[in-house]
Amino acid sequence: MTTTVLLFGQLQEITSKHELQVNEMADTHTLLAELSRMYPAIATAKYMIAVDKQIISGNTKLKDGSTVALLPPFSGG
Amino acid sequence: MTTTVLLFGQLQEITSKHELQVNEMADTHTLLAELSRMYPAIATAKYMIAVDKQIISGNTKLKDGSTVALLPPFSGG
Amino acid sequence: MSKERILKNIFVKGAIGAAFVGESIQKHSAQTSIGAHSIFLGQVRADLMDEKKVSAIEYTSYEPMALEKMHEIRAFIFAKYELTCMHVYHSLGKVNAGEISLFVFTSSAHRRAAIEACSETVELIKKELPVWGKEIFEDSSHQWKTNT
Amino acid sequence: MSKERILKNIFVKGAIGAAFVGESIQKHSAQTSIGAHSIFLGQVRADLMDEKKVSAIEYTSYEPMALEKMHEIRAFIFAKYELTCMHVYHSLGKVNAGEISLFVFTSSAHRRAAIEACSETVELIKKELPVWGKEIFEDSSHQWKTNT
Repeated sequence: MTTTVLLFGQLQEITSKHELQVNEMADTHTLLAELSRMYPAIATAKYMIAVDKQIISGNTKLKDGSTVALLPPFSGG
Repeated sequence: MTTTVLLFGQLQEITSKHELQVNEMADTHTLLAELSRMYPAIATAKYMIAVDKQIISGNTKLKDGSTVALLPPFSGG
Repeated sequence: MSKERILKNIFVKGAIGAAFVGESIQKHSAQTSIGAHSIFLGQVRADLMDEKKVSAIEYTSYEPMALEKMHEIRAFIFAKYELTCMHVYHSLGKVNAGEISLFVFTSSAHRRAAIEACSETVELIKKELPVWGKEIFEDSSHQWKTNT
Repeated sequence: MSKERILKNIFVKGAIGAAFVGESIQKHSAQTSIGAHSIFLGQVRADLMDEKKVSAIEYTSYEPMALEKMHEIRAFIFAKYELTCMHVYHSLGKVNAGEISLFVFTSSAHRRAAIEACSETVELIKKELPVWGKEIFEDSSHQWKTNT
């Protein structure tokens, strides 16, 4: 199974990536551990997580084709 | 001594007058009694009183040249 | 010089144009300490009363007193809120249904001051300014507007 | 048809012009049940930080999520207040200091609904929309904006 990860704001800057694909991630905790390994700065960054555009809290199971977005604090307006 | 009386809104309509001069009115109570005699509809109308542009409550002494305005409920905006 | 002469005028003859609102906003682009504008516009409603429709409101005022009162309101609002500027315009004479008769415009570095100042100014204008609106129906009859 | 396709777009490229605000107001003159408009405008401030001045903010968004969220905010506000209509525009890309990046416009028969709906919508937009502002300084360095 494949998960699409979207990175915004500071996180996009830190990773120099807006979008990446990762495979075989069963849940968001596993995914975040992997992302923090790939980009250590993510481990200390402040962000919320949206799975398929819904903000989640706690560990969440991922389906094949899910999109996980890492959202730094909003600053619109 | 002379007092100028200004009438606005409904009161101007009732009396068909915007401005009138009255003489020898010592205070607002005397003035209102005289106005109500001249225009009986004033006796039952709802209004506030301003003496020289300041809203007053209760009987107020008048000076020569004072302007007394009878102000129906405001409805600006 | 009389006291009235130095008071800022707020009254305009007839309706306030939408383009005038746009131009007023544009004038603030050089003031780069502003972060928030709050604008209130009062528009004349074509209310239906006893099957008669309001076609216009005709506004009159005790102008010298209204301008003094507006001066007080302005001073009170500037003392209470951190504002950059405030502009107020009120129509006199006839304003047709769908047209604008009141324009209150406050600006501040931050949104809360601008929003609260605008809202409170509108309330004070409605409550304290000696202005009267005569609602004119399509058949030319009329009744006096009441504020809530 | 995907869900996104039916969601109302709120994003505009670059600054929101003052004339556009004027035109938006003008469009409401045919709606004679409206008695009050409330407008909020967010303007980019030339803030000074460590002796460097902000010259612009560059906005990005997670657009599909932002439009869904705005749809929810709109439904919530319409359920809570007696509104005639609501319009929201937010800039994406670069907006210079002094220019407008957010335009919220609510209309109602009566002022309180329009004013409160506008104010609450602004708060929800700031808090819940996935939008990010990058403050660009005159020397081209930058920092990420934070909302208060």
